Amino acid sequence: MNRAFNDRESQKILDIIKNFARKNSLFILAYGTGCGAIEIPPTITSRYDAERFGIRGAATPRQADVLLITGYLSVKTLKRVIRAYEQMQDPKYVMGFGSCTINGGMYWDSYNTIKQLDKYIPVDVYINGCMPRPEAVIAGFVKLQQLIQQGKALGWKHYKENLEWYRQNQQKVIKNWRMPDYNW
Amino acid sequence: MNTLVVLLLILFGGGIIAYFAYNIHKIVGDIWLVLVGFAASIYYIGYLDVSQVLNIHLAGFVLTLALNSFSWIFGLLIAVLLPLVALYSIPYMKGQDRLGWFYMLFLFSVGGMYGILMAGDWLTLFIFWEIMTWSSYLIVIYRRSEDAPRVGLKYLIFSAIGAYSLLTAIVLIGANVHSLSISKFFEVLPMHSLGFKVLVGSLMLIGFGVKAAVMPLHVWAPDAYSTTPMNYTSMFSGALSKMGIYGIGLIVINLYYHSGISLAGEIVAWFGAITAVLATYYALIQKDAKRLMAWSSVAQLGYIVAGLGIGTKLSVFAGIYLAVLHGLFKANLFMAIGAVERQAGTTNFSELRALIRKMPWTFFSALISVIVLAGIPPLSGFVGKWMLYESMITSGHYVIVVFLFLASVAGFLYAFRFLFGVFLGQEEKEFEHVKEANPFMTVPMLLIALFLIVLGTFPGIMFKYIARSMADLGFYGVTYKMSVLTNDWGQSINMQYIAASLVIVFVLFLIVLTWVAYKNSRNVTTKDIHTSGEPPSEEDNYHFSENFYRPFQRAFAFVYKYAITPVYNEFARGIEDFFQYVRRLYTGNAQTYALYVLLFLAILFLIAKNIH
Amino acid sequence: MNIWNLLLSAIVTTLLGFIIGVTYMGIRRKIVALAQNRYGPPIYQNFLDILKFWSKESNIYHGVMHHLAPLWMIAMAITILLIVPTQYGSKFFENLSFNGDLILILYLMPFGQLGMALGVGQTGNPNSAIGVTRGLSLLVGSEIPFIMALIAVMIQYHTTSVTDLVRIQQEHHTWIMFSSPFAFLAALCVLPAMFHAGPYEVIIAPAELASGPMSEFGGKYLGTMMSAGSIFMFAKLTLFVDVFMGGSTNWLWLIVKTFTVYLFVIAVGIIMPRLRTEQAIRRLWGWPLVFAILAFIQVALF
Amino acid sequence: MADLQKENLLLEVLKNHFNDKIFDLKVQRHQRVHLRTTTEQIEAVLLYLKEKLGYKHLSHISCVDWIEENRFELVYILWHPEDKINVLVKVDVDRLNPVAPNIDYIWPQANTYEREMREMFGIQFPGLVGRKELILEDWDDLPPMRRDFDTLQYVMENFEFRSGREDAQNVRETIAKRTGEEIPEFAKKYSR
Repeated sequence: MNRAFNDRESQKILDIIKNFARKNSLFILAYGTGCGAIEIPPTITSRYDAERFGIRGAATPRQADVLLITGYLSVKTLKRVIRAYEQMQDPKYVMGFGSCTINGGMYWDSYNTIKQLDKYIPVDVYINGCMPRPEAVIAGFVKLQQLIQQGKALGWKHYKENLEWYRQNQQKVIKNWRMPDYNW
Repeated sequence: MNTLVVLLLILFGGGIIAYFAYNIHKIVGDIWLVLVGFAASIYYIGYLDVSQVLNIHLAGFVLTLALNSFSWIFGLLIAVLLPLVALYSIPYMKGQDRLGWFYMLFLFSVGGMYGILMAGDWLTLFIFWEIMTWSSYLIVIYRRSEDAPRVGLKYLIFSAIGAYSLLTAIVLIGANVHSLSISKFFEVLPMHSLGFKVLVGSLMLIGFGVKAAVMPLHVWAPDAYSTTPMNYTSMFSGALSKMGIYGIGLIVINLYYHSGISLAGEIVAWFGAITAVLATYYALIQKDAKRLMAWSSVAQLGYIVAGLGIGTKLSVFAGIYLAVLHGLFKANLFMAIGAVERQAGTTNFSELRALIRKMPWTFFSALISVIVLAGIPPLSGFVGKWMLYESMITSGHYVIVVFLFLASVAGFLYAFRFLFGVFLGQEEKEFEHVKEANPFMTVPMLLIALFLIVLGTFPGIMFKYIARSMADLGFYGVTYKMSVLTNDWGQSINMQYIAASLVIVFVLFLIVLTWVAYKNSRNVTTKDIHTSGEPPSEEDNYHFSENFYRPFQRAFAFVYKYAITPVYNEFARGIEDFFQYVRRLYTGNAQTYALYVLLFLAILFLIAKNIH
Repeated sequence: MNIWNLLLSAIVTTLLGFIIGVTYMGIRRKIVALAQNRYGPPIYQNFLDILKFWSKESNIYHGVMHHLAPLWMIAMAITILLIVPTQYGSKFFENLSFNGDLILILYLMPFGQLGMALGVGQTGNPNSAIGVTRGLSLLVGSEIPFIMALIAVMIQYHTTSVTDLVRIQQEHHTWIMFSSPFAFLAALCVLPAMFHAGPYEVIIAPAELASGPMSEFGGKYLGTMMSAGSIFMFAKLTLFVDVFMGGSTNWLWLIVKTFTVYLFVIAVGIIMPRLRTEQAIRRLWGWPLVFAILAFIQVALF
Repeated sequence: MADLQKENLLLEVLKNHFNDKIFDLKVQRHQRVHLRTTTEQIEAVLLYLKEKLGYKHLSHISCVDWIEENRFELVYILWHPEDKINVLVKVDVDRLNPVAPNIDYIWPQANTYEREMREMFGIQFPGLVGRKELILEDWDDLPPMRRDFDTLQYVMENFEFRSGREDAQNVRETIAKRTGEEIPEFAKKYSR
């Protein structure tokens, strides 16, 4: 019995089952920053119906699997996003919406918005566009599902392993770092 | 020597010696108090001879001391509580002055309670009743807090109403029955007229109802329970109020049911049910743990009175069971509140926060007591509630049972309010230094809690004594089993299976969940919660304590609007004013009052004898 | 009673209750989706959700009561399912149905809620505490008409046992919903509130209270809680069917009956907008209470 | 066009009341009157407009950074609900020592605008109540809306661009090149 669980082959089978459940049940925590917040309602309601992929809104970070950063992120909101991300439970995934999260987009020279989201939190999937339409959002979700099934959506592990690097970047832009410590 | 007298001597003599012992040194006094507590308790349980009777001839009256099985069970409750409360008192009363005075009164009031239970005639009962009332009154005003005089006055005036109506009833009995013996009185009662029975019964019920805090006479109770030092309140609410229940039990069963006026008993039950509902509704809007539990006491006593008032075999059984149980868990709860008060310095819900990590044992015993209070299976409170409801349903009292259900469902609300307000919620820096209470305080609480747990699955432990006491009330052939409860229609539940099912599932999932979740567990503080991402600063506290049941209050605004008391307060204020006026005639000295009571007694007797 | 038989039947009943309950919840999501002109998730979606919650790697621990919170729920749910008779006449599926009665079930129901409320309290989240106070307030609203309906039935048939009620209905080939219609109506009116569904979902109100009591629970805790909720839901449906609709003699018939009742709950939930707590209590104390009083009058007269 | 009777009347009234304390009075167009005053007179002017002439509503206070002339210009935009006239009251504030009177006792909503200007331009309003931070958090650089605050330099120092943006073209310059348009020198300098 014990061997069966420790055995490499069966471990893999267990992982496949787990990943199948994970990919088909994505609870999203929509962090409504910027203009992307308005793309979420059509995505999850009647017209585009994201629930058929098992995508469902979660009320709090504790219940959520996917953190959606829907648009530009000012330094002030970044602090809240980091906190919300760290309150989520592993495994957790991040999706960046629109060009603002990728390279700053039209806010490329704004003193108050970050330019690369993945320097501060690990991003699993970026969706291009300004803003991406619901079709693109769903395509992004499908991509995320593929990554989860293949076991490649490991941003949360990456974050844990490189916490110092992330902290350094975060503390560079957030001047007054008054965040509770987390025991990983 | 007569064992009954020995017990009284232990308590009253112990009280007087305690006064001097505390004047020598606190430690001497503490040791003496615990000694007296354990001695009285062990003597009562182990050596007391129930069959003994003592007649004292005094000034033409015969004072009888005799114990029966019905009063024995209330004595047992006192005997269980007394040593535990004595242990608890040692750390609780540390730093208070006039300890000798306090403990003398404490032991006197316990002695008074035993005297009441032993009384074989109405006069003895009345004498001990007054001893108990006076000593408890002096304890109520012991703390010299701001509102102690007002509260004491309230308590005194209601006690006086009770005492005078009791005395009037006794005089009427003396005049009409020519004997003050309690058993004789119940024997000859069926021969008397209906008017006499109703009049004497009502007067007696007023007298006992004051102590049992039945609705029209409850006004003193919330104030007095919350003002008194908590170690005495646990006796006050736990044991002393049961003296009223004892009296009501005697009257309702013997006077009403065994002489054919069961309607009066049902009216008593209705009073109990209304008390339960309204007191519950007031309990859940209280802002202080003490006052909440004080109102809760009133509500719980309402259940017991309702159970006794219905007067079927099962309901009286349930009433006595609940009475003993209420004595235990409410004493435990007041002890827990006392521990919180001592450690955290307040019992106000708006100040207290999240003591669970600081005082885990106090929390545990309070939790068990609250579960028992709410009557949730598989603990012992449910057994009493089940018997009470089933007895009412099977005897067709379905409207009254709805009222009791209402009280009990609303009881969940204040049960949660209490636990949340004191022990749960967000942690506050102010209470970081708080530590668990002294073992002398926690161990008695935990002992009671343990007993309450065991009693849930094996209520038969206590049924034995209750079944015996039922015989003294005229209910013969009461059968019971260790953990199977049966109602009058023959349906039964088995507490063992229920408890086993709950415990097995609980433990099974506990093991699984702990095993699976333990490895990657992250311990977080109460600040690390979902606050929409905003990191709370040091001084922010999101504890939820104000307007706790606002929607409920809004929905039931009519209860609070019409049933509470503009009228009632006026009434109380009027009585207080009246008493203030009367007070001016006297010296304000307690002894003078006692003298007046005795004078009144003497005069009444003279009049009664002359009329005859 | 053979202890091994009891254990085996308990496990089988629990598993069946779990599967049926979770499937019902999936069907509910599907029906809600169809009503909103959506395709909706597959009906096994809730299995995946529970499995996903159980396969969460990390775990957030707020304290002992928080850890125990879902356990009170599941202990209560499974015990009620074992007490409620699922199969009339079946020796194997007897479970604990002769060891409990209606009053016990009514008092077991808050066992889980209060246990969860304590765990919720320890997290220190004010939203959760507000949700709990709403839930408890609503309990006063829903419990009283329901209890009155049950008391009317109990007095009419001179029994407090669910098993006896099922036996009486099966032997007389009638359903209590026809013989005491007012009690049935009263119970039916408060049924959505017992499920915290339909207009009475103010407790979890995701947009307002961040899912209320559950807001600090995630991962395995939430998974356990969802499983317990499903089992509890099926147990409540079975209780309703047993008391008012004659119980059943096989699982298929039980599923048909319970699903019909559940369909009613879903339909009400889709149609009605959410009520505030005091509105909900007032509504529950409106017509349901009138029906319950009529049921009492019926009992008193006939 | 509509006649400017009301506007001219207002101009007359103001001119008579304040004489030389206000200057630059003109009717810009239909329903819009423009005037200029000093920081010493601004409260009196605003109070007079509000209490006596019925300009009850303060639509906005905005600030313009005239870095070449070394001054900030505060623009108080008032509205008369019955006469339907906007009055633009302009005040110059020294750029090196930017202090303007606090007027939130006249219109409470001015508080928010003033806090924003304090944060974004560094203009001080003596007696202004409210938390120091309104929109920004933990900001310790120059007030970011000042024109001498170089946002691009700030961005370069604090953030990193993702590679792949280097060939990004200046839209204005590209269009100008295509159409042969001449971009003036000042526009080039502050084209961002």
